Amino acid sequence: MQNLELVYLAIPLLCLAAAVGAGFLGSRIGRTHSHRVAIAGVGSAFVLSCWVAWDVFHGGYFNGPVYTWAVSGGIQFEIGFLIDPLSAVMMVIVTFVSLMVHIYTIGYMAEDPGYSRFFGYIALFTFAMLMLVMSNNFLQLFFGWEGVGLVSYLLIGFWYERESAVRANLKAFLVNRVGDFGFILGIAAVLSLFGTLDYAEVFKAAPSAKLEVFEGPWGVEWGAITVICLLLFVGAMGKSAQVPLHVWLPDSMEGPTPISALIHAATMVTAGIFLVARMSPLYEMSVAASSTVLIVGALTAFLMAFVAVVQTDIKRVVAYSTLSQLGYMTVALGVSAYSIAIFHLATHAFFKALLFLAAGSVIIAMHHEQDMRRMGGLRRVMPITYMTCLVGSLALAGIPPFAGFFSKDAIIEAVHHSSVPGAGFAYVSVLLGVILTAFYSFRLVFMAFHGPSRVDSHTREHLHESPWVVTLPLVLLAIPSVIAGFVLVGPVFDGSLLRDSVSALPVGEDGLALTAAGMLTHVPVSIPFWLAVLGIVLAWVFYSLKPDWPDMLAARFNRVYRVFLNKYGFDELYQKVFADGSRWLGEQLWQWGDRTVIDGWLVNGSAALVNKSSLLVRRLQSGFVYHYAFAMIIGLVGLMSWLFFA
Amino acid sequence: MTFLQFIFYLFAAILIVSSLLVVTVRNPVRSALFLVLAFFSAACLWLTLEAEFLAIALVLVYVGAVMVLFLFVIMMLDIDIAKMRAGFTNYLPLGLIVAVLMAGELGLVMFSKEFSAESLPRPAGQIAEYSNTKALGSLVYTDYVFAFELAAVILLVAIVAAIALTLRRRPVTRYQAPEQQVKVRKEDRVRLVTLPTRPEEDA
Amino acid sequence: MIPLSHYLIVGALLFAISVVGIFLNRKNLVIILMAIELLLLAANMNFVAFSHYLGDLSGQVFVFFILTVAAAEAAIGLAILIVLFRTRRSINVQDLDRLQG
Amino acid sequence: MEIFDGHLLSFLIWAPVLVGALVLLTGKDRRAPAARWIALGGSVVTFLASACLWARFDRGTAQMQFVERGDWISRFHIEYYLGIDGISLPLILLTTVLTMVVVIAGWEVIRTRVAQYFAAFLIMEGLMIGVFCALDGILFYLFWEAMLIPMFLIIGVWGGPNRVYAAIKFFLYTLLGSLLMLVALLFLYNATGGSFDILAFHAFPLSNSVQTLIFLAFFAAFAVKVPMVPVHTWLPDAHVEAPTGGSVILAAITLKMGAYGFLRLAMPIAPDAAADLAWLVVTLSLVAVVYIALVALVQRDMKKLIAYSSISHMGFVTLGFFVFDAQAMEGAVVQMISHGFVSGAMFLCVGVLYDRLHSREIATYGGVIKVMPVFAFFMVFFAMANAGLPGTSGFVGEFLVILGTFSVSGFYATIAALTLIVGAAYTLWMVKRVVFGAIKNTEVEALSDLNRREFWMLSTMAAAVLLVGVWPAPLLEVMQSSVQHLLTHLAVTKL
Amino acid sequence: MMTLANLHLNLIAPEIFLSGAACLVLLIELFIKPARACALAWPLSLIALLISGGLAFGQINNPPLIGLNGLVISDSAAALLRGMSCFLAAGVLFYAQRYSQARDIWRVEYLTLALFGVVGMMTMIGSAHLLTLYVGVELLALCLYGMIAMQRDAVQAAEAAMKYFILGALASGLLLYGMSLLYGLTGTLSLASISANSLTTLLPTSLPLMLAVVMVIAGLLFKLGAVPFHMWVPDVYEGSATGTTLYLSAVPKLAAFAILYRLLEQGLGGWIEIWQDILLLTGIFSIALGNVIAIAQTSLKRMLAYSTISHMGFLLLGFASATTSGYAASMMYALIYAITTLAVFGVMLALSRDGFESDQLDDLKGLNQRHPWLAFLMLLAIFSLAGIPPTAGFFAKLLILQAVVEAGFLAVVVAAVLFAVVGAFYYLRVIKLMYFDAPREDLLAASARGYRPSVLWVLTANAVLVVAITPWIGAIMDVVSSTL
Repeated sequence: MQNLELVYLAIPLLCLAAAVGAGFLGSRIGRTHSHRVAIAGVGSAFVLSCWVAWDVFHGGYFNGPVYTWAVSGGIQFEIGFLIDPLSAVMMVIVTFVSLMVHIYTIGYMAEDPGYSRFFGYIALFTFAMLMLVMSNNFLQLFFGWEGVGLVSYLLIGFWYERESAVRANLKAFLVNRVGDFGFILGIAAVLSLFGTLDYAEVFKAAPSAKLEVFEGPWGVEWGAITVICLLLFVGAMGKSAQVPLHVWLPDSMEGPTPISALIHAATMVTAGIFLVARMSPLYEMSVAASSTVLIVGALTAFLMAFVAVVQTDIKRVVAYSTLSQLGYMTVALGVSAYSIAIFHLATHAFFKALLFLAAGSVIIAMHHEQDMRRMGGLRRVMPITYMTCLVGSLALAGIPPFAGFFSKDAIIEAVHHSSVPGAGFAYVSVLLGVILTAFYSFRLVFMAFHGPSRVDSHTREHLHESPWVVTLPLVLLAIPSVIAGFVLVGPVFDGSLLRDSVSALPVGEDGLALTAAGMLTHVPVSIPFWLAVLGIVLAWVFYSLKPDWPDMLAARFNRVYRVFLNKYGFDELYQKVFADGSRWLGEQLWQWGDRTVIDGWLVNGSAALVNKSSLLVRRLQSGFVYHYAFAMIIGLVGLMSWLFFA
Repeated sequence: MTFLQFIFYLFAAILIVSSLLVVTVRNPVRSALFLVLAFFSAACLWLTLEAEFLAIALVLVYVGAVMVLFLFVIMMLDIDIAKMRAGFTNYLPLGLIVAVLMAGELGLVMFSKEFSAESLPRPAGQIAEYSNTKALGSLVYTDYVFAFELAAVILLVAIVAAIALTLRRRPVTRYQAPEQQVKVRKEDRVRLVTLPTRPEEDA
Repeated sequence: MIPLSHYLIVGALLFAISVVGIFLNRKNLVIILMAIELLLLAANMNFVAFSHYLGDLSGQVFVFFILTVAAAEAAIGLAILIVLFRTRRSINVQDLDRLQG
Repeated sequence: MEIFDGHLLSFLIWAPVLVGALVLLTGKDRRAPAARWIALGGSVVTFLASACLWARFDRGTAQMQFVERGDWISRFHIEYYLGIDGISLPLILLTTVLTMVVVIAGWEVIRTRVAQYFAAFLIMEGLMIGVFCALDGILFYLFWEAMLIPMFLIIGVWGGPNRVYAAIKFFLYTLLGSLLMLVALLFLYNATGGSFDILAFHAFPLSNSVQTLIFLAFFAAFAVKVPMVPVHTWLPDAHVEAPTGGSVILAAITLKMGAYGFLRLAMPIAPDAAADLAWLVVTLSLVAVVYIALVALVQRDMKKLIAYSSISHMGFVTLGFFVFDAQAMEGAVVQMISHGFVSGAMFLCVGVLYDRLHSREIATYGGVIKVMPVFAFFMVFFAMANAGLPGTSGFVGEFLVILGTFSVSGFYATIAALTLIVGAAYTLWMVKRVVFGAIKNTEVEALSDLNRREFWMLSTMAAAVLLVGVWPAPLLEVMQSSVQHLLTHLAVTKL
Repeated sequence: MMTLANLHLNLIAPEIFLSGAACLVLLIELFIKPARACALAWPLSLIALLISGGLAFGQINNPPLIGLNGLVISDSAAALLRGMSCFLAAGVLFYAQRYSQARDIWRVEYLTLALFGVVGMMTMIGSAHLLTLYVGVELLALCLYGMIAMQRDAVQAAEAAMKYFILGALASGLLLYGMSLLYGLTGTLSLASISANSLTTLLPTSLPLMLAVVMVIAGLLFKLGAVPFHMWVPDVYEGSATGTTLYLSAVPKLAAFAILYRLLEQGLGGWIEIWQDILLLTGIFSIALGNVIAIAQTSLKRMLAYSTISHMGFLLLGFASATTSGYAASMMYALIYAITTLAVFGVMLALSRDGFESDQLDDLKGLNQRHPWLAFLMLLAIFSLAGIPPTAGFFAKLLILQAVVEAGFLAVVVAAVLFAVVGAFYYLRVIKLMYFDAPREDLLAASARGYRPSVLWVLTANAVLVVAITPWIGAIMDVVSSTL
């Protein structure tokens, strides 16, 4: 194999250069040059990634440092790359989706004053994400992890003048920080257990550390690996928006749609999935951790699907669907089907990006109207958008032979066959999720594209299909949304895709078809398939056939409906308990602790005491000479008595 | 009781009583006079200690000079005695406690063995030719000459200070101007007038 | 014979009286000045007594200087008194309270 | 070269002081330009000298380097004894860089008593460097205390409306603590049989109770300076009232003096007591991290918020010291440096706003990014650094400290790591309200973006923050042997 | 046999010279009109002080010698302290001239008294005998009474003089009574012989001895102005004209230290047990009381008076450690205190004008805007008083504390430093007034100078010295401690 180190280095750095070029110099070089620079950088990164992937699938492997970040306490902290199938897959996905989004942005953001800044951000994001997936150690992983978080923060708040946007980005950052809190502790735990942060060394040492424990407070002992896995998973939960740290993702839709597609659907939010897959050798050693992952994933998968059903904002529907799908991936991780999780990650990246971009296309057409109740019948004016969106929805719903079918079916099968505690619950959840997924995806399609137009007259006059820079990425993303599953399912199942980069349980030993063809033939007897069909039919009934039923149902089951509409009240709870609570506590501590007790009593109090005693003592200095003489005599007698009798 | 003892106790008693009166009577003139009495008694006590020169000096310096000065000032200031109320009472209890405590401690000291008759017996009397004045004089002018000079300086300072403080140059009063007097030349004082001799007219 | 301690007692009594006189007197500065003279007399009494019993004349020499100083002190004290009286028209001890605190 | 090396530290200390005196002599405000340029020249020269120091520093040894030693008060064996190791070197560099920045920061902002202003900063620079170089107890104390005078004046003369209270509080708080340190030094002098040599103190065996007392005395001095809860309340006041430059120096360097004191004096002199009382310091540090962070959350004044955040960050430093772990300690030192740059830069940012609108209230601002995009970039950047974002210097220290602490106690590390959340919360919440959002009022609308001076001043800081964040290896390399040596020393009981 | 040679008159050459000069000054008025006499008397006094200071310094390396029949001792410490007293007095007279002239106290008599006062101090410094000591004390005291009362029209001055006189007489009565007991116990008045008694008969548990020591110390503490014999200090400082205040606050401290040293170390050195605790106690009380009451003051002079009390407390602490380094530290303290005080009052005097005393704290408001340079000098001096490095005042305190720690009184040191923090507060308030506050309108308007340019130069040298000696403080300390 040829030495590709420079190529590896070039991939992220090209993106970084693009980011600097577009971001810092954007105002100098102008809009056109900004996007040219960015696209050139990311495009070449994509090409190089493909090269690297090609190389990897022909046996290429690299694990080595780029430079030593620091040496502390005898431990080398390095920045380095681990190029194996997992990272190669991620690199391709990231750069591809990113490239698509770059192109799309030219059209989507055409009018925006922050045009070149936007390109700077997404190129920077691509850089950070690449650093994340290419990392060969926890430190750099964390770098990338936080880097994407930062860009996410910046992009959610891209329209900084909107109060809701800056609220959302703060929320996103803080919730992610909760995850990072676990993550960094996990890293610390790894370091203290293994003495290294390098993946390869950690994994090598892991089996022998199986019985290690951490001493907790009050003498409780915790299985070290379990602790590490759980802590790292907290990080993953934050980034991959798993319940209960999911609250930021829907709000992140305040950002421009391209980044919703790139960051909050295709790439960044899957970092958690990637992380757990990366750590699979560790998770394999802790059933408790796997079980936790499984249950969290299952909860996310079906809880969020319910919420998606009642949303009316087109982007929010897709956002909640993303949450739900991330839940699926997590479920797959929980049952040790890491490669399937990555498989779903890949297919999801394509079709969810597609859906977001399609939604974006609609939004442009609607002049930034996002409420589906004011849409309808767009299919006629926006055929390309409609078609691609339909493809995406089919893929999402898991209709064969679209990409989603293969990956999702594989997950359900894996859960079905798993014996991890909680698998039963998870199985029911994912099956329920299938119906809901199909239902809300097609609810979107029917509400937006079918039926009578509910668009207001002014907008209707300007309705038209989006320009080619918008539709081209749609089409380009639609292609993998159709074929990715079919193409990849074989390599995934026979392990040739990810090889040993994940510690995979060979799924489907007991009867699961191992090829695309096998799965397709299996379709008629597949429960998920029929559930999906059921979902679509229901959607058709409710939103095309009997459009007044949904409201009726909502009125009938108002309480349940409200629960879904309020997203189970997580936001309110967090706002009350954490945001308001900590501010209340801070206020109390400040007013009481700092101002009253420390400053008031101790500091100013002692000063006042000295002052008071000063005023008191100075009255001894009465001005009368006989007092003075008396003081002298008393002093004399006092000293004498002290000497005589002491 | 020997004569000496009688003398001692008599004058000691007078001394104590008169000095108590010095600080208690209202009229400062009487105070001054009691002070004179006190000094006089003290001088007598000193005589029993064979300190003749000092006894004389005490009477001369104090009774003759200092007390006269006191009386002079009292008279000069013309203080309205009626306005001077005794304010003894306020602090008397506390003052007495302190005084008693101090006296007690002093007594403790005075009766201690260091000052007992055994450790310091009364020396034999001096020989007849002994002159206390002469002995003192020779000491003061030899061993203590430096202190003596300093005492002179102190007196000079006292004079300078007392004069500088009290001497007022009232514009209406005519003063001598010593510096002018010193510098005076005979030309300033005596004008020689050449008078023309009167012509004999009635000749 | 008169023991030394008797002289010392007289001195101590004088000392006590004068001290009490200084701080119990509220009316007249002149009397305070006189009390000071008594104070010096107390010390003198001690010196003379010790001088005699020690058979050492230096005590008497000391008294000689104390007398000198006391005279000088009295002169200056009275001069200050006069200055004070001129500015304040009073030699009441209780009026001496401009400076305090 | 011998002569050069032999007097480099003296040069670093006295050159700024003398230049400061020179500046003072320019006197009246009409000669202000001269004062400015002389001050800038002085600070640049000092910086270059410190760069020499960095270049010529031998990283392989924990021995004191560039040692200067001579009798001073021979009767009490007080020596003029200077030397640096890997812990003091970065702090010296921090001082020189920041003084330069502060001189630039005050360039046209300070209009009254210009010469006095710049002189105060230069003199302070020399004294602060002195603190980091001194190896004689009294010399250390001398610089330590002398530093109070210019700072007191800076707060009091050029400060805000409540400056008098703040300045006096600052002074007395510090004085109280440091006088106890003086007593401890004197005690040590007598115990060791007549020496103020700090290194001799290190080696001198002491009984447990004596160590405890000495440690507590030092603790009083350093805890106030760092500051640690509950003796921190001078800091918000001082920071808020001080002029921008004063806040920068206070936050960036004087706080580090306290932390440095722990490393140079308190811990190595009383290692057993330090170990025995580590629980106390760690607890206070953790309280600082959480309690203070919560307090910072509700501040309405930008400077106060940053001040509280400083306390919280310094809690990390003391935490790192007192878990007795190489990573944690190195992390803590890096945190000191990083915090120097980051908090300094934050104060500069607030200063930039203050110079324009004369308000530090968060509520006054909003939507600043619209009119001051470049400023907003820096503000967000430094805020992120303050929140410990990887790639910035703020991360390195926190990360290493958490790593090191975890290996000692997961519980401590967990509480410490809470700063990730709360730290981000208060910093970004402020940024949100100041930088983002709709333009609040017409005054904000009229704001002008950074001028060239401000741009370069913030760029310098940003470059430093980024450099340390992306490649902290050189910094860590410098301190490595010294920290290792210190830890080895601490591990050996003195009893 | 007494001869001039074994009198060693050269030991008192400075005294003799200065006394002669004082008489000469006094006589000037005979030849020149009173109004213009001072124009000649003043420089003459200064020159006389400088020469006599020089004469004193000339003896600095001489071996200790007792002369004048055992009345006077001349050792290096005496030489140093006498010299410094002369120079300080010269400084005082130099600063006070303009001020005093404006207040009609600048008379030949005043100068004479000032010179004789210095003679008194030198006598105290060189005393080897209780008699010399007493006479010196009285000479100084009488001169001071006279100088204070010299401002005849001022009610406060007369009151201050009267109070000082009464209390001073009381104190010297105590001193005398103590001396008489000492004489009775030891049979001698010579300090050296008294000291010899400690080796033989007299035990420190003897009650008369205790009484004697307490009485004597009470007299000395009064001179220093230490608690509880401090009550005169604030009133006298405030009541006197500023020039006189300066004289009596700066100069006699050296002599006070000297008699403390002569009497306690050289005379009663064998009975440390008795006086050590007394000094520690009064020292710490002085520090506490002085610092606490000073906070409440509004008059600068009064505040400085209380600050003086606390400084004397420090001096006593150093002395109480009863070691050579302790004595040396105390002496350093006295010297540095005197120089610093000179600077503080110098600035005050420079600021005052006809009818404006500049002795209230508020008068300093905004000084940095009116007279930046004077404000800076004042700042240096004030920080030195507060004992903040790098000023000399810090080293003074440092040496004291060091000595006390060495003597093992750690608790005392801790208490002392705590009160030093309290003390720092009022010093800071002075700085605050000068630097942080805006000047009063009326002061800003009247910017007429109250000083001559030459005063400014000397003042600058004086105040800068407070900081500038820092690098050489070790050498100075060596010189000082070598004299003891």
